[in-house]
Amino acid sequence: MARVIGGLTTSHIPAIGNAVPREKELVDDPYWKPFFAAYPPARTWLQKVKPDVAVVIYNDHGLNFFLDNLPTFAIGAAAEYRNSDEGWGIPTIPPFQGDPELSWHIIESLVHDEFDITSCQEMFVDHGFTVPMSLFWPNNSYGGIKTVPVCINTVQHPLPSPLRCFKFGQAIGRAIESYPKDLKVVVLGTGGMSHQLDGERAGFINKKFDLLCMDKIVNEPEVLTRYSIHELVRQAGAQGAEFILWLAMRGVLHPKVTKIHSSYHIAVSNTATGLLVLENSVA
Amino acid sequence: MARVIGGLTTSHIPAIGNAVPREKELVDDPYWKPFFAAYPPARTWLQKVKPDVAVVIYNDHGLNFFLDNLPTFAIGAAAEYRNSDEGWGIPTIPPFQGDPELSWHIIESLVHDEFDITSCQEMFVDHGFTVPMSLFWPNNSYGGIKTVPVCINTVQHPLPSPLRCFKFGQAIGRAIESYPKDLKVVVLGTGGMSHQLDGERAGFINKKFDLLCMDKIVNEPEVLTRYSIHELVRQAGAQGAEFILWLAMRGVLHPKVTKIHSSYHIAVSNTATGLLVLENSVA
Amino acid sequence: MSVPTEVELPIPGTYMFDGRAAMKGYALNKMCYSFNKPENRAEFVKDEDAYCRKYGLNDEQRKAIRERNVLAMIHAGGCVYYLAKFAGIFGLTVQDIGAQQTGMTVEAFKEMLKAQGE
Amino acid sequence: MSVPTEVELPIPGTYMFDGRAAMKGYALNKMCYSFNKPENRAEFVKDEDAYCRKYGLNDEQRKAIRERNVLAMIHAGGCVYYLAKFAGIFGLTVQDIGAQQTGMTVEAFKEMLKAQGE
Ligand SMILES: [Fe+3]
Ligand SMILES: [Fe+3]
Repeated sequence: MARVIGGLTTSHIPAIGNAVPREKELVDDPYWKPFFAAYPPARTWLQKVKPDVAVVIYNDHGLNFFLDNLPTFAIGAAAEYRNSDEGWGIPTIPPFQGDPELSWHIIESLVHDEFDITSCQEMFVDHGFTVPMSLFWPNNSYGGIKTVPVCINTVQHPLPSPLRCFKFGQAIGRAIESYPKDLKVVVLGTGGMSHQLDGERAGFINKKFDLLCMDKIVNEPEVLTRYSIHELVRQAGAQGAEFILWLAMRGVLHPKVTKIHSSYHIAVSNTATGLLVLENSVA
Repeated sequence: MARVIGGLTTSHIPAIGNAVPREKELVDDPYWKPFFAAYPPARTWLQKVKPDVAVVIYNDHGLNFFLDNLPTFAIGAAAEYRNSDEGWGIPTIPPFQGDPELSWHIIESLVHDEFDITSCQEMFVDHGFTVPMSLFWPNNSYGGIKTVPVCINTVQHPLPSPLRCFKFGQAIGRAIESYPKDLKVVVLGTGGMSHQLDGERAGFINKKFDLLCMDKIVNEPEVLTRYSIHELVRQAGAQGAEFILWLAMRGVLHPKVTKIHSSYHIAVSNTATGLLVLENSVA
Repeated sequence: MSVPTEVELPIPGTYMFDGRAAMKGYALNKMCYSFNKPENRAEFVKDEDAYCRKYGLNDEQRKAIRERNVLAMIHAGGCVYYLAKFAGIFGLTVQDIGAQQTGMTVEAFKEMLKAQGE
Repeated sequence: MSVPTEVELPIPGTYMFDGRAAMKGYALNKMCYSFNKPENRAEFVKDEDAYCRKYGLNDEQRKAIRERNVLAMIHAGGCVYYLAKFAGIFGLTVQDIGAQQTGMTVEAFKEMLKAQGE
């Protein structure tokens, strides 16, 4: 049977995407050093556990989905995923391998569990997906990893609640662990932490709330699922609502996990960045 | 507050769409007579109750949605909806008026109630939507009626279960009846009854099962929500699974309803046709 | 599936268009979906080979299209909702394709439909 | 809403891109979404007026675009995820538009961000 071995979180902002190819040179840059210095332990863990599949829970920022057909929960079911120009000439990187069979297993299980999924047999993945993959598998070394993109709406309200996203993650976890192939799966929750791009409150960051989130998500995630979206926006900023992606990731994991590594840093571009490596307890 | 005054069901097959403009001449045709003769009582009821809005629960047959972005539950939120060529030069008819404010109220309420909606601010409606509107408002006299298209996936398995569709309807009912404007709303459930277009079983019709459905849906719909999709396909044919649209319609209505009119006929084109007019009991 | 469902016995003569079929038939269904637009239907009619190549149909799908064989299209992953748009190009109705798939004449197929009402 | 939620007090300086905003801003957001394609960005740069007309922007939206005024775009129904693609045409980063919206210099805005880490 497939096993979820752990989960990772990371910010995914485009500024990081631009920096990633220059990591070797930027690792000593005062601005970037505290950011990049946090990643080697996560990569070491990945090299140790050797996952076969990454389920990537992210949000699309207006590349693949528009308001004419905007899903709450969308799951990719393609053999391959590509990135594309997002409006500012983002470079294209090698394609990501899909696992359509696993995708369909997850979609079937979720619809059975009363989640109303949008399935995508062709889709572009944006920086919400690609930046984390490039960060965890440096120099685009993700070629051997199959991926399942899971996209949650954070563009247009109503967003799904923190509780619904957590339950969604739990259902994905059940789906994966009932898949008959012997696969090791990691789950990525991307985006966050507190940040806000628009309005007179642009630039808002809430360190206290972020640290609470990073602490509670480890073994008391239910505390965080009690927030409404409105309260989450108040505490974490308009785009900090991306934290629902972390909660979905956490739902996929077992009730008790071990924190292998964490890091928090203010600021890269307009955002507080948070990195977590959580390992599933053996069942 | 808005009130759901009742619900209607009807088949929606393209053959009917072709016949509708020629109704006057076909009403005496031996093939069409039993079909068209059933509709005047439904129209009389509509003229009596004078609805302001029609919530139309239908399925898209590959006009607006493709497999690259295929939602389970999609709700229109546009000011206007148009039909379009569906591949065989279907004539375009006057546009349908939307009610985006009501649409958004419904979408917000549904997401709050843990339904994972796809919202569509621009969409084409196909024969699943247009044929029923033309049947109930002859000569395209639907100009004064605002509409909310609600599209359920019947194209690709997994389809949402009969039970999930019924609950979805119940949640739509709660949403409508919490809308602060004083509107009279009818709900249409389109498609069905038993039919099958593909495979060696093409042409399959199951009168006994259809009559059971038409009977039980009035005041014992929970009996029908116990079917799995697989069993529904077995009993009603591959496209007879469109009956989930009727169950969603029924969910919108109150627990007890009065049957005003019903009719069942075999066959138009490849399908058994079923017409129902159900009136909500006053709360 | 997280909760096992009932044993799903096959339904004779019936094909579920599910993920397995959808993966297999993607190119074919995408081509048929394109027939929503009259200009695409015209382009297909003008040069069927070129149009099928453009959508990357495999040999099985190409053969089924060439032979207007609906059952073969379904075996190749076709979904009837999209295939109906292909059939429309040739003016074929759902009764024509029903007759083809059941090996009946169209008249016999219509009689069979009607007889189910008795 | 079928179940009443908590009273949602406004969050100062923060705009929820919800149905109300989305209805208002559809044309503007659709235009900005089109900027995913380089050829559309080029077409916009070549004749801004014609491009805005093509997407049916209203006067308020047209003015906000003309003045590169992000807050005005948001008031006109713009969603920042799409607007970012507009800003990209002029090489503006999220820090540039953050500074613009808060009335700071870009340097001061960056300092403010950093200071929240102390
Ligand atoms: Fe983001
Ligand atoms: Fe249909």
